[in-house]
Amino acid sequence: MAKNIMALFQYQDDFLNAARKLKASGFDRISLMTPIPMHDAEKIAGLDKSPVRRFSLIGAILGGLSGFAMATACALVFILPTGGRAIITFPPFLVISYEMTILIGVLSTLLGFHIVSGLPAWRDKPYRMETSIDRFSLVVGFDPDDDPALAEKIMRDAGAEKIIQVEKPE
Amino acid sequence: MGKMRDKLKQYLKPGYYEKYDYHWGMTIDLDRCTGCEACVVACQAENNLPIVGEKRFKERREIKWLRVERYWEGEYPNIKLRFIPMLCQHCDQAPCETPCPVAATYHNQDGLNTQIYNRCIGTRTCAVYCPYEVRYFNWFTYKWDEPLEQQLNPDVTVREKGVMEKCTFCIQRIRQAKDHAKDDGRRRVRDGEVTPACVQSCPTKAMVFGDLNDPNSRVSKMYKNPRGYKVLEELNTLPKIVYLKKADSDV
Amino acid sequence: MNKISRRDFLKFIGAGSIGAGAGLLYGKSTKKTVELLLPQVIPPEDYSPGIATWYNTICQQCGAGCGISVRTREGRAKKIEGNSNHPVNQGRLCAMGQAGLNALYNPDRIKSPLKRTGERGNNSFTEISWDEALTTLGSRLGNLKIQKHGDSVYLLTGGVRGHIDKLFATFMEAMGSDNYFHYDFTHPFALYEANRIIFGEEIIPYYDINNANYVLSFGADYLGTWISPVHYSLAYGHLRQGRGNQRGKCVQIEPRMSLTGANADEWITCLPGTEGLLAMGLAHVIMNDGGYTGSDQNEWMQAVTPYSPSVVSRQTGVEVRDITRLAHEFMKHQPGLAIGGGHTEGNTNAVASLTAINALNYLSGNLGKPGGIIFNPEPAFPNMSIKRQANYTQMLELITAMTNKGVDILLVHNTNPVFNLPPAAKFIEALHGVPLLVSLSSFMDETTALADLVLPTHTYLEAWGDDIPEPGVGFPIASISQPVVKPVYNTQSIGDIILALAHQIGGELPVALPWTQTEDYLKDSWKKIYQERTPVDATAGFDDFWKAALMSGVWGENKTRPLIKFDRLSNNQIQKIHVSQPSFAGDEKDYPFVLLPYLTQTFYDGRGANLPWLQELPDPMTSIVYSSWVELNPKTANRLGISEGDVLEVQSIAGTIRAPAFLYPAIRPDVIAMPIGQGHSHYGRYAQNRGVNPMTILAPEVDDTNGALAWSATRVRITKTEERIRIIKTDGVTRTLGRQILGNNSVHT
Amino acid sequence: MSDYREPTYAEVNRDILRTLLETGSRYWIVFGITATIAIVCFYIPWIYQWHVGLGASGQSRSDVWGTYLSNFIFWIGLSHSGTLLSAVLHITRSGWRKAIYRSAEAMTLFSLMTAAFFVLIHLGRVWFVHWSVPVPNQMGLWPNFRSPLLFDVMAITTYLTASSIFIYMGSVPDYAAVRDASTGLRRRLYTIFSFGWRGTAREWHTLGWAYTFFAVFVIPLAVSVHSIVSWDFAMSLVPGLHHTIFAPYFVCGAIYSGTAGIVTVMYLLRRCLNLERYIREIHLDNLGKLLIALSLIWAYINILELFTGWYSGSSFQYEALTYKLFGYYAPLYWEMILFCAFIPQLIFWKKIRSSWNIMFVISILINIGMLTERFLIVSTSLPRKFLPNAFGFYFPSLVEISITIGSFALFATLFLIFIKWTPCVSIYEVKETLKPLRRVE
Amino acid sequence: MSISVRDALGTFKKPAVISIIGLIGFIIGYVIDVTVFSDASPVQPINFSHRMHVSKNSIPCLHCHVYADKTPSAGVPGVSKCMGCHKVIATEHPEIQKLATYWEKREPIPWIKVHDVPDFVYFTHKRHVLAGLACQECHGPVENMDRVTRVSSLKMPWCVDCHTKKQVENGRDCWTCHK
Repeated sequence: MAKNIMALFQYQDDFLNAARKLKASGFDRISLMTPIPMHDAEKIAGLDKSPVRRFSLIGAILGGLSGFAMATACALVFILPTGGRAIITFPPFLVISYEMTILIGVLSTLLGFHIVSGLPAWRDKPYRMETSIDRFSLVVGFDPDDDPALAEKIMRDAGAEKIIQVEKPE
Repeated sequence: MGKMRDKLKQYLKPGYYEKYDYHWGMTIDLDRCTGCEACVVACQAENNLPIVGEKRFKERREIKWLRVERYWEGEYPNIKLRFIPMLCQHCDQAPCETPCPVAATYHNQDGLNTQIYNRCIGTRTCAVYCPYEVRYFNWFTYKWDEPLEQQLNPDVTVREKGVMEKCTFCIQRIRQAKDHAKDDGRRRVRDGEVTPACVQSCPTKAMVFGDLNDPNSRVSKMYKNPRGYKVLEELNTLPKIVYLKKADSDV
Repeated sequence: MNKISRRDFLKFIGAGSIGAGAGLLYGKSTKKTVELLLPQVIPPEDYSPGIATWYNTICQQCGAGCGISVRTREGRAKKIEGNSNHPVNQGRLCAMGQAGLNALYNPDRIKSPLKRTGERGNNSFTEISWDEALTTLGSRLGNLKIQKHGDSVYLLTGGVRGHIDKLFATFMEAMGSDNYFHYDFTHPFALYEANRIIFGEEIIPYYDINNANYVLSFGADYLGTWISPVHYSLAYGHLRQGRGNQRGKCVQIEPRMSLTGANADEWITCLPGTEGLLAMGLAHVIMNDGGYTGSDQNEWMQAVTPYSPSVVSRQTGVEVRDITRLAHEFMKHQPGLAIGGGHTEGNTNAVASLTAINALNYLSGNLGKPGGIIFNPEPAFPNMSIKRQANYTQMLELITAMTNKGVDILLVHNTNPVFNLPPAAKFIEALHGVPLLVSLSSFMDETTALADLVLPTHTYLEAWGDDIPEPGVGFPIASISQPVVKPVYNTQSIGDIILALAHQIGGELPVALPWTQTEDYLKDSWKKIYQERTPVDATAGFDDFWKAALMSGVWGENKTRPLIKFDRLSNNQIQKIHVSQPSFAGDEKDYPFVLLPYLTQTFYDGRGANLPWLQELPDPMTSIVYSSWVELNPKTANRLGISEGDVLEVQSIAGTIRAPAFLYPAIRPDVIAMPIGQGHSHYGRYAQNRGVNPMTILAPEVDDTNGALAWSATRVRITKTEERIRIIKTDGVTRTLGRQILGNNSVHT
Repeated sequence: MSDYREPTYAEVNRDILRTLLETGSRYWIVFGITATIAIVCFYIPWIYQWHVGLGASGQSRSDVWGTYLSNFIFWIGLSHSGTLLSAVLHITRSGWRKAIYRSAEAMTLFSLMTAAFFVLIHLGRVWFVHWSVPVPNQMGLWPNFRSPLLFDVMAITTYLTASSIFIYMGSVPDYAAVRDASTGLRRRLYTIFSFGWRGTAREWHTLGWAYTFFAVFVIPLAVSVHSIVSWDFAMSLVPGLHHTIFAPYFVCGAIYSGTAGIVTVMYLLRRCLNLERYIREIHLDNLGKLLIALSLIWAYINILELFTGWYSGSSFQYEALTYKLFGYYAPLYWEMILFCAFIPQLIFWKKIRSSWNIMFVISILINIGMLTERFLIVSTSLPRKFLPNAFGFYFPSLVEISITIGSFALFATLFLIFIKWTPCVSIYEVKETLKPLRRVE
Repeated sequence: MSISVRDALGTFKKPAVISIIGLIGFIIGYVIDVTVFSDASPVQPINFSHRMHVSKNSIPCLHCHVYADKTPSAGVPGVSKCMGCHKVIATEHPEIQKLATYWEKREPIPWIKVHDVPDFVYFTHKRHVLAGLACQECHGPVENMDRVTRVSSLKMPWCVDCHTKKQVENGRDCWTCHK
């Protein structure tokens, strides 16, 4: 099994340059790790619109419907008329609906986050704790036909501070 | 399918009921009422209202499902004292029913505003929403001094702390009358067969109780009295107690 | 964790078992406690579980004599309602009557016979057995009887009527003593006397408010406390709205608004004690305006001459305009009634005043007419009890006898002279001269607390008895009181005690009273009535009759009194009609206010104070609970800088009491009023040490004519003290603030 | 300002993580005090009340709701600014939000928890509280969804869930930072908390999207929560409460008190945790401007309430208003007006706006005023409804006063725990605002 | 250093297992308490066998529970009723002798209630019996029981289900049963 290479950068532009070059050189399996969210890094990683939004939308719609359904069902299980209102009453049930839209929407967004991001990370992955402080790190995984040395060179040229061989699979 | 549609229609109908089985109502003739408060004790005796003690009265935590309110009018020497017995109005659009989160109070098919004590969790919202302030809360679990507990009516629950309670139009008496009617093979309770404790005791016969569905019942006739009015009618709670205002005094 | 170590294994086991234990305990805690199902050993025949049984009996909370139905379940009384067969209350019942259950199940009842151990008044008693109690008393009585000192035995009871009264009388007669009195503070002595003067009979007639068009009440609180409130309330309801469009008018004349005053169409104040003068003023107008044309017109004219409206107006404080108007209205709206009572009875001129008020009825020709005064026929069995009512002067004689060691044994039953007599009478001091004070009472009241021997009696719900309501309802009725529950405590009915004593004493007593049980005694007594009224001897029918009477709770005869013609009164009688100014104890300068103690609907004369329902019942006029108070006009209060809750010192020539002020908008500025009933030093946990008893500062003023206590004839002064308490009342704001709560009704002026 | 030097990334980590990883004795003393007060003043009276019944409070026949409910509104109100402000500013991409939003959200969360406690305290039979949520029970009955109280239940549950997710998700990268800075058990715990966060582009990207959606959800939610709380009152017929304006009034008041609460919390964090480099004048300035705007809106709504109450001519409304203005509790009313409408106008002065100490005092005064406002709602309107005869008076009992004091201690305790659990200033977002690390300038 | 959540969770494996075992134990304990130590079948002061009386000797229910069709409460027979037969029948039986002791002392037999509804419930036997319900529908096959066991939960949904199924008039109104 091929080893991954991990490189740490001190500067964000070096790091991005390295990533771009690697990408251009045909290394597809690269992970970019940054201490702060970075738009360029996301672009390099080829991320555009996140599928999380679908979770939110579906969750919200389902929530709204289920809220109304829940209120209706609860009212119909044991019919107890109150205050001269109808059994299925829209104004209050819409409030419940509204709240449930948000509740289920939030929960399904959370679910979407977990699914899309792949977190929680069940396996141990290549990682350097400097990443959470002020270092930008880059992990390159190799396909059998890739040349690890080339990748290493690109990174070193771009100004990598440190290059480490990591055993852990990405 | 049609049946489903009818059902849905009923669920969407304000007030839900097509027609109440009975529509219990009461009239209180303020021209007869003398404010003697016999009804107050009758209610206390019938419905196991606790003896709360002086301290609780000081804190305004007395429990009287039926109280007599008094209002002075005028100034000495041309002064009048008016009495008005205030009890649960069993409103058809009761503001107190809707806000109960556990539906411990609701409107039943006799048109009564119910209170199910053992369902109550004590949010007291109903008491805030009730414009007549006739809902009383059990701030404590009240004890009866031995052997006063022997006079407790076994047909009525003794309420524990944290529970709201109010006038039930003496549901135990209504239930018993219905039971008797069934025994006699009758479908309906006769007019006058049910008298809540307050109505029963009233020394001036100021109160009349009965079924408003029955156009010939005494209460239906009293309802049409031109002196009749409802307290806080403008709130549109549709109270079922009609007060007959005091008549003018010219002979 | 591939291998479980032994240590871990033990941990798991431990966790599991702790969990299981907790689960078990939780399960236990959620279970209900075991309920038992106890069968009757031998079920009675009429017993059905869960079904109420109703017993008809009579209410003895006050003297009205209402019939009641008591609902019992599984042998326990649950609710008291009016007996709809009973003509007095027709199924209705007042607050006090309904609170009878509190008396039956009162936690502070005397639970067994007691003997005094320490000093009198130290409240130290030991429980003794009934045998011992009856033997002790029986032998003391027996000794006196043998020594021919039977007349040194005194029996003082409350308002007992019917055959129990007769039983007492027979017993005392057999003892050789004629010292059998009733003492009831609320007894309308003056009214009886006034009736005797005008009608020649010492009775209270039937006031037919039912059919009246005009009720002119001089202080009589007929809806609250006067004579028979439930009956009059029923009549009032009928008068107001029971006759189609015809609605009677009620006018109330009194210095302090009573419940009746509140319900009257017109409330007029007059100076305290001048009601009779006002009545004479009205009579003057009636005579002068030709309202009366009887043959004794001239005598009347003479009698009313001194009471011209202008004079009366000055004396009473009522405007001339009002006097003439009232007189005209009274004349015009017939049938009408003039009733006197309440504070009118509590003045030094009470008898004269009530006579004058009665005269109005005479002058308007209301006697014997529907809507007027109807005379009751002879009662079903002779009623002697009225004659035995001891008024204040007679009580003073008794007290003198006690002080002079003329009383060897004083038996007290159902009356509380220590509480109800002004201390000026020195009843407590006189007790020192009484070697043996025996109390036959259900409760440890103030008098019982001073007793040497306490024989606890049944409450009326546990005992046999009978009653003839006084006043009657226009036809003779009698009702039976039967026990509705088994005795709650180790007590005995008063009848049984008397019968047992009779047997204990021996001699001619067992001959006079051969029965051992009150029930038998009653039955035999009723048998006589039955036989008298049955044309043929029908002893066999008696059982059915008795059963029927028990079932319905009342027995009556369809018999009315033939109309008595009052063509004219004798000159003598008319000349007697003369009302003088009332006199008050205390100088007006030092004591600027007249004190009006009044009976409350809840405590009556104080007897209701031990019933928690009544203590918790807001006073109808003020909504105050659990305390006593001093009512004064807001104007007066303003002048003196007093606000609600300020504790006032109320001082009369006889004493001082302290009570909080209550601003009562419907009271004359020159009087103050206090409710009677609180201020018990004994009488159970609900009554004890609560409020004050205004009786304690009453000066011993008596009625000029009959010597009854003039309890409204004391002047007082009030001083504000530093102390201030919050009056406990249920009312918030007692003005409508313009809100349409009462249905747009404007004040009638 | 002039001597301000921007911290480096590493300094940010060090400064902020220090507040979490290093605990001085002062912290423990303060924590001990607040925790003790919370137990003695909050939980013990509550247990006592549980035992004897709600009679332990000063509530009575005429005023069946008391300080429990007014405190509930207060705490819900206080919760309003945190999450809402954070979300709004996130959506509008306001940079200055980043240093303060974490503590603001924490305030939301903990005041919401405190508020939820008041719901429980307020109940007569709290042991049956589960009947008001839609879970099966042995009666086969379900809650009544027509009740405004159930809206409350739903709203608070949703709000609590959404806010905790919002704050948690925002903290995940910071948990990773804590993880990386610690060892042993704490490291393992924070590994779990951070879900094994590495900061890959995918993770940042997903978080960014999800976070934006949370923000989008939270804004209408927060508005609805206080509207719903206001409906508890406005749906009743009680004169003085039965107003349509109540929902905006409550929302505005809530944001107002919440913003003031943020100022208070910021001041304390800055002072006690030496975060002067991160919580700066710009935050104070911006929050000050917000406070002015809110105080004006709040005052406007109050004037409207007076106007409609007076002009409607209804006896009930007029009475209620008169009592509020001139009744027993009138001093409290005027105190509220002074603290919430007049004193905040001082903030117009730049000098005052930039003084931390004065702003701290003003923010506390505003919240005292807002607490008063909530108290007045229950103490002046509820005891005086329609029937004058049933008019009463409300004064809180010792138990209620104690629980009110205890609730502040409870909030403080929770906040102190939070400080040691989550970085109270967002590390990565502060870094975002700094100059990026570039070789090429 | 691992950043894997699984590894981190591993540390907390043992406490988690212990608490899960504890929870399972709790559930088992509770279930045991509810089933084994159930209050549905209490030991009565006298070992009265319904099977003996009803099945063997064909005594109808209403013979002893005389009030069942007349009053809300079915009632247990008075001691006198038992003695009515057992003065002569099976007098030597030890359980009957227990009965005789109660009779001699004129004491009620402290039967333990098996079918007990809470105090806030209004239940009337009369209406149910008169509606033609067999006793067994609620009480189960009592005629085959040596010791009476509660077979129905007597909880509210149980009542309501039956009311719904039988379309009882106002059968779902709270105030039909709650007082």
